[in-house]
Amino acid sequence: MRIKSGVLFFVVILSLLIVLPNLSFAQKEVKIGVILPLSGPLAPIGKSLKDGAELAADIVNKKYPGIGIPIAEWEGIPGLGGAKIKLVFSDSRGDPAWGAEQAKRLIEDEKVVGLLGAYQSAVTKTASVEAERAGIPFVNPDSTSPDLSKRGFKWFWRVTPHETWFTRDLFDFLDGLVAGKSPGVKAVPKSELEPLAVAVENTEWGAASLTEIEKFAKERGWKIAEGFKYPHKATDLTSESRRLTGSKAPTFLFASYVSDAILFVKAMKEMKATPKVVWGQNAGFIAPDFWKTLGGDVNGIVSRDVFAAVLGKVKPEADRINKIYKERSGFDFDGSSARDFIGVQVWAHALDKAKSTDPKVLQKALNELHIPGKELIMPWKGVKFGSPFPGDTNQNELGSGIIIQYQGYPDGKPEIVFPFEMATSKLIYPFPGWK
Amino acid sequence: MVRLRQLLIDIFSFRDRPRFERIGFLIFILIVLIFPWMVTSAYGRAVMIKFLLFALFGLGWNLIGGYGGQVDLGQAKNVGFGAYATALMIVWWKVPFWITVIPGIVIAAAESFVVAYPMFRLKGHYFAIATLCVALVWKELFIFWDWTGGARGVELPIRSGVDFVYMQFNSPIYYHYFILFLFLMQFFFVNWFRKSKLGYEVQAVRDNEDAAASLGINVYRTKVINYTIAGGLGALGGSFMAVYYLYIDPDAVMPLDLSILIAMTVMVGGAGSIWGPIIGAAILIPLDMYLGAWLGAQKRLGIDFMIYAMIMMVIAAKEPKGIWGIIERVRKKRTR
Amino acid sequence: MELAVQLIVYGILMGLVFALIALGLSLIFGVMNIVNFAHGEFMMVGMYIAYLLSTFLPLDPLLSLPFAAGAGYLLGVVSYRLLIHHILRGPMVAQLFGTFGLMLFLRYLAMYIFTPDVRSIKQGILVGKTLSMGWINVDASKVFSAGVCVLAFAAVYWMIYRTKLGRGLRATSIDSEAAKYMGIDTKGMNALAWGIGGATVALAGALLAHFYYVTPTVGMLFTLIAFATVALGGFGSIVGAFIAGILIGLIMVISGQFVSELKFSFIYAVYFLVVVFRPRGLFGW
Amino acid sequence: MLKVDKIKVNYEGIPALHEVTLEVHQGELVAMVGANGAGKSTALKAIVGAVSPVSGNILFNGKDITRQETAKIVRLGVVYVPESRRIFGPLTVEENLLLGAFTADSEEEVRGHLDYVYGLFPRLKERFRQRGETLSGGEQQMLAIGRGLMIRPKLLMLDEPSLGLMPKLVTELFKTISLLKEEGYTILLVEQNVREALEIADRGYILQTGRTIHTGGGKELLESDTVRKAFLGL
Amino acid sequence: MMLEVKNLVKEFGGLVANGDISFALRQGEILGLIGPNGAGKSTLFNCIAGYYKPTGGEILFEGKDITGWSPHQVTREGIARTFQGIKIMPNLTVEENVMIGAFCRTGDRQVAQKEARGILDLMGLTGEAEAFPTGLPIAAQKRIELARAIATKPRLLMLDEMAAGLNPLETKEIIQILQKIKEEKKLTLFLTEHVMEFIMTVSERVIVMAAGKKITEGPPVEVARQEKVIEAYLGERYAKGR
Repeated sequence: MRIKSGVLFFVVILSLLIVLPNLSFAQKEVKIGVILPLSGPLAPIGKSLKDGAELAADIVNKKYPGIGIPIAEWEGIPGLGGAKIKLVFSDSRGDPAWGAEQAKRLIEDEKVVGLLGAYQSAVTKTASVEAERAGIPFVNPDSTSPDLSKRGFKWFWRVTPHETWFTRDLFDFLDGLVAGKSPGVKAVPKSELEPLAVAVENTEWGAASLTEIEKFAKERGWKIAEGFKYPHKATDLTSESRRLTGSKAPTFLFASYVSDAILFVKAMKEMKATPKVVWGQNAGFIAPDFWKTLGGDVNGIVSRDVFAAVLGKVKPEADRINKIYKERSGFDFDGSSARDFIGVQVWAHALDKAKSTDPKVLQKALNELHIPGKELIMPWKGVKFGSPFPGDTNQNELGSGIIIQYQGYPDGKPEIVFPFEMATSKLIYPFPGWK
Repeated sequence: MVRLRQLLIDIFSFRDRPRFERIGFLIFILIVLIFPWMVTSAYGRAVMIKFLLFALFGLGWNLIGGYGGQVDLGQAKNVGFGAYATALMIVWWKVPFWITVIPGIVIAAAESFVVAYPMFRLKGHYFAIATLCVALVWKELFIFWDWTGGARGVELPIRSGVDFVYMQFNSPIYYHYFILFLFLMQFFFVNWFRKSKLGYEVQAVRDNEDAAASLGINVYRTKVINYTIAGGLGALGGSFMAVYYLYIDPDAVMPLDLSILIAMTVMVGGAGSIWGPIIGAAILIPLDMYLGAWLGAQKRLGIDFMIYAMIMMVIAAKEPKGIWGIIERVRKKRTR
Repeated sequence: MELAVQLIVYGILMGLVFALIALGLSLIFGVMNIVNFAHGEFMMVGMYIAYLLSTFLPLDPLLSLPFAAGAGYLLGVVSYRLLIHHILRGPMVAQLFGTFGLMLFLRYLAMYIFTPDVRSIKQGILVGKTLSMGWINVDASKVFSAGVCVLAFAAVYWMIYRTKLGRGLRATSIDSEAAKYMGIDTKGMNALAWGIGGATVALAGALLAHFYYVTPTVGMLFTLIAFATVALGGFGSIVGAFIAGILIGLIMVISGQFVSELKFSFIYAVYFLVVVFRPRGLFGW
Repeated sequence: MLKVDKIKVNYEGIPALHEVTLEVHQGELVAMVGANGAGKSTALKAIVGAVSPVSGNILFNGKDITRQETAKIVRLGVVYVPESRRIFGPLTVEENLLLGAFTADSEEEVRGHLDYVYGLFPRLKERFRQRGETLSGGEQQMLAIGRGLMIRPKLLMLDEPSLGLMPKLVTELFKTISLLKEEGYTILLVEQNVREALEIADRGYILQTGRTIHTGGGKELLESDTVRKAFLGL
Repeated sequence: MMLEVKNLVKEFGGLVANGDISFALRQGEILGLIGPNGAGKSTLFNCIAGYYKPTGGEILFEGKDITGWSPHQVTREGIARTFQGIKIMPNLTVEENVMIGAFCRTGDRQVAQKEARGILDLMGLTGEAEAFPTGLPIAAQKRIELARAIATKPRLLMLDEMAAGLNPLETKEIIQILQKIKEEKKLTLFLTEHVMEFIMTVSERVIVMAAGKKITEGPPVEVARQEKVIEAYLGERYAKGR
């Protein structure tokens, strides 16, 4: 008898597990599914992505007077009669298979109108396949692997510039230094910056970064002394750091997540390395944990980014948003949180334009979407999907990257040093070294 | 003819099992068959598919870990071989799915055979850690090599509609019956295996190596062959993963976590019983997926894993023989 | 030449820390034949203690070492009493999963309490100081840690081979039934082994926290390295753990210099080759 | 001094001892003999608490020690020298001896006992730094007994001490045992060397298939036919 | 000759367990091997069955040199054995235990099952076929071991301490079974024993070992009277005392 009741109990629980997620209460809201790495090694970044997206949804849904961008005035989506945006978060665990299953759940069970996410390019790949099959729009604000927009998907839009773009920015920056375009810095002889030494983590994203860097280096005539991949989540990076310093290259380029970025900086400090330029490919190099942990040791490091709090100096909207964000999370707005912010913003505009939640209509709206730069918090020319690089489809053409430099830490803020015309501060050159 | 008939009986018959097991199995098959029509939730269906996938993995691992009694913590490498064989052959040469399955199984079996020879010089924990190391080396190699796509993985071209050549479908219902078919194939293979000469030899070696040798069993060879077969079976599920997720990379198809989860489903369900992997997967997979979906994106992280871990520890401490152990005990008490 | 010396120095310094991490695992296995998957998580606890004490008290992280060791000891004993004791009789699979469950539990408990943020110790006498000796620049805290590792090994070695308690521990590991007839409380000895195991690895964690980051998921990597170290040296052998730790540190640093992507493969491959020829490791009993 | 009353022991559900009753008085040497598998070792293990009886009582000096922890029983002065010696092979002779005194509290006392054991077995003193496993069979047996004497036990239980020893050494061993008896030790001896054991014993018990089937004075048993029947089948 | 052992030596790191043992076993004979504990009987058994590699000497089975063969090869050649301590597969039923023995000669499960049932019948174990062996009394477990060994269709059967742990009644039963099987299957038996009653009634001839050496051989009654045998068994003084 006991087993029977046990079995019964089990069956009841199981059916509850299956049925319960379907019970949601009809309200006037539009559900957007957000897949992010909320646990696992990338959880720290996942948290700031989530904070950024939540802030954007809040700004759309409530009135925030005086920010200066349209969505702050909306109180819901006007095109849908003031419907509120509801973000349904789901943890990808950084696992592509898990990400795909969560995408399925969000699409079919949560009945989301569309998806947003998923940061790691590998997860974005599988999750967007589910969206493509189901015919549901997937807006990707935060993955930068060039492959993603080259698949010809019809239900996939990427807002952020991708790696090719950022790498072009990097070489524009280096060439600009040589040409003396950087405000306040004398023209640097190319021989002082050559050769380059590149260390990337051994992931989809790292591997793509290395390929792009090698491609552009060849195109622009920069020599590479060392270019290697290292196992991510390493127990120790001393020998890799030694390999960099041992190469005697004056320019170090990295593509690393937080934990490895910290280890590299610590190891280079330990070895008293004296590079002229230390450049990070976003990710770990802009995470709050990075500068919180390293304090003054980050000064002089440059990183590619899409947003910096100092943008407020040139873009007052950004400053106001940053204030609200800082109040909520305790940190400055950064490249990660800003990108998921803009992802939600793109969704809001698309929904407003479509005036419907029908996927086909949304698809059309997204394809035709044009948000001018002044309505964004980003220093971009706007959002418009097209094909900026050969092979791209539904890739934002009007985006752009910036390069920031940590200055005056632990009290300072990252300053923009590229594009040169947007620079908020003079570039500290050469890299000051570690004390 | 007689032999063929006998073989078919051996494959499909459960006459040697008690009646309640046969009835239980029938009910189980019935539920699985009608499941997609009863449950419309996509996540529910995805959970079901993942459950069948892990039950399939568990059946394969059960050969070495349950019937063979050797703790193998490297089954993920075989899953990876299967997944990569399928994915790469489809991408490179557009080979139909069903043809790619065979090289996947052959490669996994061949690799298992080669590493088994040195590995079975080891016993117990040394063996377990060696299997773990071998799997990790393969994973690093697959990331390292360019021809496998390295860390960028392999993306399969998406096909629209229902495609039985490349086994791609736009509805989970097809995938459900597809994995169910693979599962049943493996299930009946294991059903045959446990009653075959090799199956009995494997169990004899597990229970007592000296006694097994005294009955004319070549202990070393038996272990190697068993490990080889188990390796081959692991690849089948890998092939499915490739066409189901349509994107694979080494972190997704051959991580340590996968090896451990496979072994764990069998352990929780009850190692060495054909029902063990099914019961284990039926408990762990829905538990993990629903806990993850409900509690995974909360303000405070980790509750889902903590609950999961508690359950694992309680089972390990209180019922080392798994859920099947409880059922057996209750039954023995009743018959007594 | 310069390169060789640098690599050897870095390898040995790192290897000594690996050795200290592996020591507890080896000891626990030697006494009761059980592999602890949660070993790296014990280390993580040590790291968090060093971090918390140095950030919130604030205490110099050096002074947090005894607290970390003490907490590790307690954690080891409590784990033994509450969990390990109950899974000892079970088959090996059940043991593996019991400790695996413990690993998940500790890791996600830490994530629940501390969030997944990456942290590190910022202040301390040794933190961030570099020692220069000719060509070689070494983090002062790494040198200090290596020294503490050697001392800890010496202390454990002395405890095991020179004291009455250590004698009881060895007797339990050789023949636990006979040890019982000597009037030795073998359960107590098991708990002691877990205590020492926890204390040494938490100490290693507190040392590591000086130059490494702290995050809830930090353990698994070190657990795997510790497995390879212990199996390479021979389960249960203290000297084996010491030598194998240094060896693995060297392999890691040298392969990191040349084929960084495969450096873990090299460690596992070396382990695999060694055990194939010596199935009980270099110094196994 | 020791009183075992009708104990019954099961191994995994199968009875190993059905009903064993025996008594040992202060200063006595009691021999327990019987065929392999008769349950002699199990009886000793039950007394020392290594296996727990399902029924019956064990009293030591009037105190109930049934199902107590081994460590506690040893502290009371009941020492079991196990079958096939079970010395700690990788440890030195002296370490082995010191382990015998694990329950002793004062260092000085231990040193005294060590000297005493070395006095009894000078061979052990000669080899005190050698690893236990390198000793010969006879020396290992000395070591096992010496280890048992390290806490000056109130009751010494020897399990098949002559096992695997050459006949000459067996004779020597029995001399040692009678010497111990003269020193005033209370000894419970389990043996296969029936004659020699019964010859030096004050009293004897015969065990068959888990039961005490016969009891009496050592010499008396020796004369009886039962012994010869049980062992030679003649 | 069924089995010939010539000058067999087995050392364990300097300790001589078997020193220069020679004997022969005729077709259809029942040979007993007796001696006190530690005399080296089990070592000798293990050398013949392939569990130990002899340090020196030769073992011939039906004229074929099987020295140093692996245990499974020895079994396939036609020598089966039982173990001193019971070595049974606890997770398989009684019938399955015996089937594994039968699989030595066939790959067909049906055949193996039929054979196993036949042997179980012979052993009087039919009622326990579906049971798990660990729950059964020792006497039944011993019989399962015996049944399993017979299922491999040996010509020579080696029994290590068959009667250890059995009471006289059970011992008698097993003797009867042994004699019945021997006739039916035309077996040659080689047994070691501790319980003298058993070996003396069953054996046609006995070998006596002590301290790793063969002392004597001959018919049981004769051997039992020999002074050196009694000495080896009961000690020097017992022999003299008589």
